[in-house]
Amino acid sequence: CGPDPDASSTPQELPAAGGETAADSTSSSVIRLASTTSTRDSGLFEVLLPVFEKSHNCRVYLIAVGTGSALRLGEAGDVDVLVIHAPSAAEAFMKAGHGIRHEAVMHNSFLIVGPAADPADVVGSELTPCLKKIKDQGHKFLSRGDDSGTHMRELALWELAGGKPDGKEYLETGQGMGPTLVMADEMQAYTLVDQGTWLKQKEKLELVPIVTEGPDLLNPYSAIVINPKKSKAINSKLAAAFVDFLISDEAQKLIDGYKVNGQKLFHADRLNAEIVE
Amino acid sequence: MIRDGISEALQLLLQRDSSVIDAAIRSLWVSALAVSLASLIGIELGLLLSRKTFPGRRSMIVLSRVGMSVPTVLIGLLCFGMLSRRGPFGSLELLYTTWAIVIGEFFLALPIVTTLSHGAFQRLDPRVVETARTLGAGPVQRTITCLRETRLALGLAVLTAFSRCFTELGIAMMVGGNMPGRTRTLTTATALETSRGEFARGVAMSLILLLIALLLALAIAMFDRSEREKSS
Amino acid sequence: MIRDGISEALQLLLQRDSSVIDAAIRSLWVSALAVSLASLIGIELGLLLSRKTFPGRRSMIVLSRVGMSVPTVLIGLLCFGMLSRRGPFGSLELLYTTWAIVIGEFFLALPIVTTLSHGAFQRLDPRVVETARTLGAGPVQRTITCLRETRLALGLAVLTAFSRCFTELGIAMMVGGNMPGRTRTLTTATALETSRGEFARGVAMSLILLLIALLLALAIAMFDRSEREKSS
Amino acid sequence: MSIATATPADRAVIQITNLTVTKGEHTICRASAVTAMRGERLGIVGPNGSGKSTLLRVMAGFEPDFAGDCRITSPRNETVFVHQSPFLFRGTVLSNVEYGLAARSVSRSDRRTLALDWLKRFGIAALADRQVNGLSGGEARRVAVARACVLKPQLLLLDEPLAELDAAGIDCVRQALAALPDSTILIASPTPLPSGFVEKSVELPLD
Amino acid sequence: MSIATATPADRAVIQITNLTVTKGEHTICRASAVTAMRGERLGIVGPNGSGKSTLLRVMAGFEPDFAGDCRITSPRNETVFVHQSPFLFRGTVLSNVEYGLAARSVSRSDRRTLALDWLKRFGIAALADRQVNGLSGGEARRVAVARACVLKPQLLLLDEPLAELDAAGIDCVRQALAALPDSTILIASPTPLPSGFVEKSVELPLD
Ligand SMILES: Nc1ncnc2c1ncn2[C@@H]1O[C@H](COP(=O)(O)OP(=O)(O)OP(=O)(O)O)[C@@H](O)[C@H]1O
Ligand SMILES: Nc1ncnc2c1ncn2[C@@H]1O[C@H](COP(=O)(O)OP(=O)(O)OP(=O)(O)O)[C@@H](O)[C@H]1O
Ligand SMILES: [Mg+2]
Ligand SMILES: [Mg+2]
Repeated sequence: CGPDPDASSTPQELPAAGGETAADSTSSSVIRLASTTSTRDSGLFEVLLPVFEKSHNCRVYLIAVGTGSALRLGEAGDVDVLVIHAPSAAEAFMKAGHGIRHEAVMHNSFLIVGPAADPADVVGSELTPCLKKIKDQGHKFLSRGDDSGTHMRELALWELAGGKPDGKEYLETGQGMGPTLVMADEMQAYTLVDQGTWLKQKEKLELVPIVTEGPDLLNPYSAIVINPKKSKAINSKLAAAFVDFLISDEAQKLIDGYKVNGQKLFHADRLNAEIVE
Repeated sequence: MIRDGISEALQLLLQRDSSVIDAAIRSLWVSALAVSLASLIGIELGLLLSRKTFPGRRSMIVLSRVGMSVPTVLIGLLCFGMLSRRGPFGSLELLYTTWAIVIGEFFLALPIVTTLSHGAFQRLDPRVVETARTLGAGPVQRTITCLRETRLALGLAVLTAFSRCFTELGIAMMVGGNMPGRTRTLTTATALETSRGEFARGVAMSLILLLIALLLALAIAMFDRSEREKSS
Repeated sequence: MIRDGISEALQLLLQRDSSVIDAAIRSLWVSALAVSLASLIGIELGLLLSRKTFPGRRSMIVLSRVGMSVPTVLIGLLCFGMLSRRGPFGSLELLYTTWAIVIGEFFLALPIVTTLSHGAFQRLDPRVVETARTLGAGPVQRTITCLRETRLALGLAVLTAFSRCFTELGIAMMVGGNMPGRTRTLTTATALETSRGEFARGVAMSLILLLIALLLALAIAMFDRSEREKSS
Repeated sequence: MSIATATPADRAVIQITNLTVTKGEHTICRASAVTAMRGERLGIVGPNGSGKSTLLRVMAGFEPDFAGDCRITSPRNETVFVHQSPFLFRGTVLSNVEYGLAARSVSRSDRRTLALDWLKRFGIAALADRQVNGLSGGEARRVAVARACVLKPQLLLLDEPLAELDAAGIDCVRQALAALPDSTILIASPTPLPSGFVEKSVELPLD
Repeated sequence: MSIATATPADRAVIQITNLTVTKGEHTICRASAVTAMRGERLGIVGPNGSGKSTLLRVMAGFEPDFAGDCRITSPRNETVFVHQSPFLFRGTVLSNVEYGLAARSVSRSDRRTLALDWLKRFGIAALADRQVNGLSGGEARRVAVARACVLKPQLLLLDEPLAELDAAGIDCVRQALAALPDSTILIASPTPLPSGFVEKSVELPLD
């Protein structure tokens, strides 16, 4: 169904706005990628996108927004492809028919971080006891409170620990991961953070990792190709090519090899087992 | 989306959604306080810059005009740096309180009030001060007379600063922290709903903000009209 | 942090960091274009509201004052709704282009220019128009005369609107998308660096923005001075 | 100086009957009959607050809310009014006197010649390039009257043109008006005008 | 009316010698000798642009950049200047006349009585509650002069107080000044003043 996606992204896609390169205006292939801010902030896309753009002679416009916003952009057909880390929300999205393809791409993990003084005395403990202790002793815990992938995971973790605290010490920041980390640092509070953001920012913070291991801390990233029925302008073919690229060996190697400050940020999901980094 | 927003806004208002009302009241008093303080100083400064000649006067005028272009993110960052635990005023423990927002918005409003009120005083007929002076008015009465004669322009200066603070996001986010019930304002709430993808709710919050602005503007207009009726 | 920011800003400038310069130029032309368009209409509107009496005039004045309090997030949301592929103007494919930012900032600037220029014209001596008229000036010459007699106040109105647009974040984020090399502006770049925790770089970006504002303010001040010298 | 022979009523530039202007509850101007022929000079005299300025403003078209009959046959851009306290536009004296000429699309060089000529007639040629905001009261008034006279309008409405002028200034105005034989000129004044300005006067009563 | 006997120099309220005021390259005011005793009435006459207003402004303290000698013995708040084109504060006529009294902390009721008395002297008691922006030129000038006279200052500087006034208005001013026997009063005018205003005049030349 639908017209040729390449033809649909006619030159009107690219009004001659200032600062555009010649490559833009000659190429008819452009896709819009919505991702969560934390993914963008990891810097991974700055490595991946140029490779894809070069091999497909196209441009990928990255729009980094909150998880909820990204899903809504996909729903409205304003973007062609999503990369998010909210498994349950992604499944619901697929079920509603907004996407036509859903691929696991990579994963890393969440971790609980907290003040170096560790007032709750939870360093190195297991996840659930740690959360229980924080709750029972009434230590400050910051929640993103923004329905992001991280926030949803945090709520799920509290469920495992018997419900989230309801006192004054459980605080919602309503902001992205970066600002929330800074707030936790300033307020000497515990919080749940994704590994990417943590590794990027930890040097500027006095926070230390508290709980880093555990099956419930897995943070899977997946890509969704938006249903082309959403809008005539959706470049579904190129979006599919992009997802193909993400799970290709080339990209998977790049993902697996991506390091910040010497630390590995993501584990590729589709890498052939025999290839070691 | 707009229709959804309006109906959502009505619902929030009718249900007296306590979190929304809480944020609205906070938005209002925080910006009102910040702008009042900034007006106290800014109008005085504008008057000074328009009346006295002293070294550095021209640079101060340029500075206050440039000051209008300080992005809220920068004010937020600087206030953060000052109020942070490790900053010079960290011991005051003001970070992530509404007072921090008041401080930040004060610096946002100050250059606006100063620049616009300086402009107003600059246009003021020089005979106003001369007449006040020759009739024996002291500095205070002279100032009051100048304010009375530039009422409209000063009112607009204050209104402009208030609008700026009332709709400001960067400072409230960065030094307030957008914590519900504590430092969440209407704009940070709007931003949150938007990032959640709850666009209609975001529109609803903004509409409530606008409603407050409308009530204020109507109050000003009514005051204006009664003043005008008196004087015609 | 401030010292880091300054040295970082210097480095960026000295190295002619192309992404920063690109964002700076975009910030500048986008807000300049939006404010120019808004001034063209807003000043005309301000003049109309101050001179003519027509039904709905008072409501329009109130509206333009309330309009100053429209949060950028709301303008962003509404523009998004209009320009989204599902929206009424979706077929223009303007979403996530600089034109979308221009449109949004136009609506941000319009009420500011209208309100402040209306205030300026309101204070204008009624003899100005009367004299122009009785000497046979047509509508265009009359308008030019009114503009000349309110130069300073109009300049400040435009400057205020420009500062607002130049430092604006919500619209550029939401309908621009903060895409490097395409729609990234100095403020969205600042916000990005800040959310990444790169505070010094965020400060640096803001300082570059301020530098541009300073150059503009100096240009205005020099123009002002040469005007004043002529007239004394 | 003015047309001495009786002129038919259709050559009347102004015909006013039973004109009243009311602000709130007060009638601020009451003129039962004012007629002025082409080339005639008419004084409008009366005590302070009797409505002289208001009457001139009605004729100039600045006071649309009046009752009664007011017929002005001179076209709008041939009717020039000078305020009791004149407003000069920012800029030079010369640019002010050229203002109306520019509006009439007179060529730049003609504009200059004409304006300088009239500045000379008012004894202020030396001020041509001065910015207006340093002028003395009398100088400013001369500029304002010159700015009107240079247009040689069919109807010239002067509101107290002699106030603040010295003897030489009054003489300048007298001679300038004499140089406009075809203009109908009305002069408002709270005191009787010196000789040589008007042939007859209308008295406005203070009610 | 004024003190007729010779007064010693130390009772001089004003002593000016070789005063000049320069703006740019122009000397805009030149007064070689002006002396005024307590209770004296002095005219400052001269053609337009001769510097009358400038001279009064120097005495009022509004023109700090002058050369020469200018001694004013009246204290600052006993020296009141009325502009050639007066400025009235927004509000009522009464509030304007009360303005200086309020600055002198006169009680509210005394203020009102005094102000109304002086409005009556100037024939404008009926205007007391009017907003100033509807006043006619002559009415406004009366308010401005009344606003100054009500203060009974030691030194009263009036810049063309009679311009725009009708005969009755001129009479009001004459009588009002007569009611201030202890004030030294200077009156600037481009034409010789009517009788009863000043005993002697200083002529300013136009250079
Ligand atoms: N808006 C107004 N409301 C009430 N009264 C007004 C208004 N405007 C003017 N007047 C009154 O109308 C009367 C006539 O005013 P006008 O200026 O025509 O007088 P005039 O004859 O020119 O006096 P003058 O010689 O002082 O210039 C004055 O008494 C003035 O106070
Ligand atoms: N800033 C200025 N620059 C140049 N010339 C000035 C300036 N201010 C005043 N003058 C000139 O100084 C002269 C004296 O002005 P002043 O107002 O004292 O005159 P005046 O005697 O009061 O005249 P009038 O009778 O017209 O009121 C005028 O010729 C005026 O043009
Ligand atoms: Mg009059
Ligand atoms: Mg003078």
